[in-house]
Amino acid sequence: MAWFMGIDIGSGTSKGVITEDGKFLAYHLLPSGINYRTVAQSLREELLAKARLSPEDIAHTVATGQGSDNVTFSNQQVTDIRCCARGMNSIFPSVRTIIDVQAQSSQVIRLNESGWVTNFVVSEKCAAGSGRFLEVIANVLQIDLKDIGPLSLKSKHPVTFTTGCAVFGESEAISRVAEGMAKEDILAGVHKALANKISALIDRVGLEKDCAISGGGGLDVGLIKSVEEKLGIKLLVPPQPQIVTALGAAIMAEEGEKLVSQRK
Amino acid sequence: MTEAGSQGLSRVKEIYQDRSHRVKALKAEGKQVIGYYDIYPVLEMLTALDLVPYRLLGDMSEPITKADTCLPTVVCPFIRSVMDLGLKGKYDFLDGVVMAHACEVAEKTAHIWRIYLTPAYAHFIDTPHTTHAAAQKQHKELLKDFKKTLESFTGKELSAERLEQAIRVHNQQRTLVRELYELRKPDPPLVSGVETLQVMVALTSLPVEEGNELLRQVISEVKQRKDGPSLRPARLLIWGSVIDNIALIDMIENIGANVVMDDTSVGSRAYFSQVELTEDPLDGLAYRYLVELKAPRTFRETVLSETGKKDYMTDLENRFGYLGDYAKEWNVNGIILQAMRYCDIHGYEVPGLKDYLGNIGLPNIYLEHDYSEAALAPLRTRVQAFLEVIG
Amino acid sequence: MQENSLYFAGIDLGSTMTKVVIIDADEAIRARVESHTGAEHRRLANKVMEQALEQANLSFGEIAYVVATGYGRINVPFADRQITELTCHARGVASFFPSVRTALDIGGQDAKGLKVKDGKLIDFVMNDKCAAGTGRFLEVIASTLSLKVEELGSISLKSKNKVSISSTCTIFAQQEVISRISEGVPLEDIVAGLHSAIASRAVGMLRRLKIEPDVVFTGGVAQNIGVVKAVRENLGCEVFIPQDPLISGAMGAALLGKELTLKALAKGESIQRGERRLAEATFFK
Amino acid sequence: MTDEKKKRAISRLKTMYPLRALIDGMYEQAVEASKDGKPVAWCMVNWWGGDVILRTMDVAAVYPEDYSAVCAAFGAAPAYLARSDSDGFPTHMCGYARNCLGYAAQMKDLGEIPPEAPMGGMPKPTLLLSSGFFCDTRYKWFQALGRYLDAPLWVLEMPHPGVKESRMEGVREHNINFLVEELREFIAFLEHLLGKKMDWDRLEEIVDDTIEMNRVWHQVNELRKARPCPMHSRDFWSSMPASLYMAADPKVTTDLYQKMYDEVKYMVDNHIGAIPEEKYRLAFAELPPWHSLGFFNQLAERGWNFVVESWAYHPPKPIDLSKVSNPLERIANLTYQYFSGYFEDAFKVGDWWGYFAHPYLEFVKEYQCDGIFLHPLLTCRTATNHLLVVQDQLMRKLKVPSLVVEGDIVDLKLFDPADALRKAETFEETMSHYRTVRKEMGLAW
Repeated sequence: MAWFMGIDIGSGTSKGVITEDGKFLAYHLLPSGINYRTVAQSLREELLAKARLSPEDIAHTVATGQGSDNVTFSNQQVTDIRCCARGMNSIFPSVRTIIDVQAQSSQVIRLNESGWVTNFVVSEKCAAGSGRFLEVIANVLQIDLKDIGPLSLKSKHPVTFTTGCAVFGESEAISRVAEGMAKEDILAGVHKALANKISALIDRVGLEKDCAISGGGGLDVGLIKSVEEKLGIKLLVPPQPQIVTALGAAIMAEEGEKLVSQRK
Repeated sequence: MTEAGSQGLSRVKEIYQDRSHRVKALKAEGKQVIGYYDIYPVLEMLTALDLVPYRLLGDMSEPITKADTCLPTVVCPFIRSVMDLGLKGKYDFLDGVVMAHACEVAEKTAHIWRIYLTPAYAHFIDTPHTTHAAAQKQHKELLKDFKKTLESFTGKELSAERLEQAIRVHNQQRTLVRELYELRKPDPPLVSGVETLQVMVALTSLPVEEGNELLRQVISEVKQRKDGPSLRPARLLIWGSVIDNIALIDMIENIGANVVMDDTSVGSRAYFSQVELTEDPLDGLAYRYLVELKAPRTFRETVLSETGKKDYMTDLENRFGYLGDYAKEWNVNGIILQAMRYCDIHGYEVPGLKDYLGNIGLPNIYLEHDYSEAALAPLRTRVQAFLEVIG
Repeated sequence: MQENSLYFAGIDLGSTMTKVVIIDADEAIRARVESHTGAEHRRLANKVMEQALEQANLSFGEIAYVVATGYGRINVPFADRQITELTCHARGVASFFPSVRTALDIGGQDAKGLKVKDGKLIDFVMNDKCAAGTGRFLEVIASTLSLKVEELGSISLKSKNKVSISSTCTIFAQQEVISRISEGVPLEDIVAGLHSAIASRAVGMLRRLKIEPDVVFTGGVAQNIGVVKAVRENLGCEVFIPQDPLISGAMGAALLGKELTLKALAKGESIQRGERRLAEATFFK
Repeated sequence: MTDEKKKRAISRLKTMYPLRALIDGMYEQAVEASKDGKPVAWCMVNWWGGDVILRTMDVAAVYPEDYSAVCAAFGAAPAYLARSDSDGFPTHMCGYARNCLGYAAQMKDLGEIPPEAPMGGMPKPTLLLSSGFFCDTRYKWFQALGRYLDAPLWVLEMPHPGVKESRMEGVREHNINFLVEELREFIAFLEHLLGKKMDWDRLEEIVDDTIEMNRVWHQVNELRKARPCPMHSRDFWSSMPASLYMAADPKVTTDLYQKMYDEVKYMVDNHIGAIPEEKYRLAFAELPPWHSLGFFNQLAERGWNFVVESWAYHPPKPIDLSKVSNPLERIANLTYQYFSGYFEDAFKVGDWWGYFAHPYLEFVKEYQCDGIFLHPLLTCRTATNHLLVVQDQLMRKLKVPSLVVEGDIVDLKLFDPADALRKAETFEETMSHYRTVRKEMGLAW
């Protein structure tokens, strides 16, 4: 038996996965908070506990994500883009395009049948293209993040968000609220705006089916619906969209690929 | 020449709602329609060859998605919107396009348009940036080049007679627009800023003769009607980047002001200078479209005092004096300076223009927006506060 | 109607806080209510107004004039008139500090610079395009650091050497803060860095007005001693803070209401009132 | 982020250093000149036309474009930017311009060069020479300087024909003629301003030297097509300004470029590369992140060699001027060649953006690049406008992928080396993928 660990320290949530002989064994999520080092440590402990394993059972650990520098116990680091591609490839081998919607950025990844990245584009450094936009608006509307999707599905007349900026978007949402617009219509509007941003990203690298969504955005049924409408295709949604990258990291650990470690 | 019998302002509104309706009908009759960007392409040369000039405008309420694939987000949102509409097929009915070096991004977009929209006819006029003697000569050469490509596209000869005839009709339109603007001088003005803009947009969507007919209708209607704009404390002039949507002016007028004058390119800028009929018509055209058109994109020499030094205030007077005259003639008590985000040629003017207006004691405010209806909302408070300050 | 028995209300419906002030003919404050602004402005406007009336022990009918200001001013159905927060702040600040010439107001979602003369607004600048340089910036960062906004000020004062926050955009600044934290930079130095970042942005905006003393700093953010300190350092001159920096807008609104009323009464005209729909407005649609 | 202490993966050319030193000398000389009461010009890069005339008329020149980059690198920019912001210049405009406007404002207040100005500062100008080339900022910026400087401004024109238009009969002639007449008008303006006559013989000599300087510099860059590439972009950026800004007597500069040619030639003959192991050959689009150039060492450690850069900073394609005798016509032809040198090929393949967009296609082919590093600049439209088109065309026509990392010219913090490295690692996978794709297409590399 051989076990491998993938740790994905994102700006919002940190995710960990353990695989056993190539098969998914356990996963765990923790809010990243402000100390990546400690969150990585506790993530590891929780994971091992869940999998009933001890540190030395893990043959190889790959760290990825914004905070991967802080995963002191990892054997190597791999970028989240590659991990995401590998992870998705192991879940849906037919996927050629991934929409990865994270807290602070969105990225579109093109990959080949072996899970290699053939092209990718990361959203501009602009909150409007990321899940952050949704958080901002949810905050204005004083509703819980997890309720965003279902609520937005109720919308009959989505508000059109003409601005491309989250800050404008916020004040726009406030004035819409003031005009007495329904929350679901405003949310659906945000989803539409986000879907527009995403489709613009896709235009840059081209869309090849199958297309799947990963990251926190994959939990938002409202976003999924509006992206599907915008692109006119069905999206594949993994059971746990936010751990795809961590899973990929574990797989990469297993592949034991020789990668240049960027650890200082 | 009108359809469904509608006349004057009601017809204007129809056209404003559905700009391309008329030219599409003309196309069905076998006419050819040429899209043009901004005010530097020489329209007389199109009209003279029986081509219908149709100005490329944007759409504030349409989110920009397609343009992100060929124009970055750090350029003027208006031209991004125009490109976006092009990529979405909204300009497919055009038989060709002519663009000029109106500004940097316009020049680049001329190339991008050709690459991505492969129009049957496309010509780029590299309008010079200065009014030097050499530049004026060059501009005439450029118009000769334009003439050549037009002739080979239409298979017709662009004779001096045809050109003179076209110049007359276009000058007529300029005179009529002046007349319309005269009607904004009384207090309250006989025609509102929103109505005027709708007329201006309509003119960019019709053959020049039809435009003239429409203008005549509007002018007589406005003179007769009783239900014109009401008296409001503020009489404003609006300066800056292109405005092709009534949203901004509508907001301003609703807050409690009359917009009685403008210095924008879908407005006085495009019409307030005539073309002189010269022996070779191209001379008059070359001069008017380079020297007479007043816009920040054209660099004007600063007058050297005896010391060989430059005097800032004289420079400002040379560049902005005409705005002072407008303010007097139209009895304006406030100026709204507005520019689109990433519009360099207007952006650089702002501090100098404010210095000038401060000197002649004209209250003013600078507004920056990103060419989207939603982005106008935050401007509301600024405008209202500005009115509270001057009122 | 007896002039001395007149009461005037000002309601400032801001993006984060809603404030109501009721004054009497002698401009003495009879009621002052501050409450968080929710998404449903109209209902809140009424709630806060009713609280204020209770405090002043007055009935709505006894209020001679109501002026609404602030972001949501158009959503106050019982107001007699809407006036922008810029004009109202100028008036309110001048009532606290008659010698004021320049005022800086940093609220939840915008920052304003005001040029004031004899209690009147003569020029202004405003930033509501970008969360950086507004209270929103501090809110976002505070939540990132899982702190209360109120705590930031005192924390920053502990700082020995503040870090410079390079990102102007809130979202990037947040990222930057996170990495600083994980680098082990002391909290107080980061917060101090944020305060000077927001201060330099605000002052940069204010400079467009050619600053003249006295300078007054109001708005929710003026309650943050850390930012106040940073603004003083940045301006290099004394900066006055009202006792209650939140209410200058509402106060100004009430005062302008009084002026309008007295002007009307002086001319023997009846007061131009809006249709006051206090009752039905409580039903938010 | 930079790891300058560690042994560098990129071996720099010895002959680069004297070329780089010329630029530093430029500022000292200007300050000296103004102390001696000699005329000084603030110039936009004008692609030699104005430069040769100023040099002939003994006017010392400094280039605010370069100086703003210097201010950024020395950390002096933020103060100047703040000043221009508070004077009401919109913040979305060119960072170089805003920095320079802030500098001029402070110089006006102080009546002298601001004490903290890097490199001894730019002295008060006698005249401003701007150009209508490429971006509106070039002349609007200098026009706006009138707020702080009483120096007169001259704007040199440059024709920007479209590819198709440029091929029409008579167009080349009237464009060259336009350039020549422009230069004549400028000379007249200068003679009036300085009260001295133009020395035409001297002009002729300087023009010839300038043409030769560009020829040799072009030869150096031709050598970089070799595998492994002997000269890294960092050396290009260090030695390019000497010709672009005409920092010294072109004779001196030509001599230094010739020495550089010899060094690079030797490396080519002995198969010596600029980096230990050349795994990937890349092109770089537009201005580099001046402040974190150390980042290229980290890429070099991964086997990334940067072999060619933006067309805009390269010398013109060689052109035979032996038939042109008049110095003004010679220089006009050189400048026009710089702009339109790639139009003929662009026309053949129907590539309607003959400058900026098309040259990348040729460069990537000729220098056999595996990818291109695009560096969009937040406040520089000119350096950013074309990048999306370039990215799209390279992929569609040559199956060469692009790596995009945002930055800015003065807001140095905008470029995030960590983020860039993260993307770079992924990009290696992409470059390898497209190598196989290009093979299948029968492309040469």
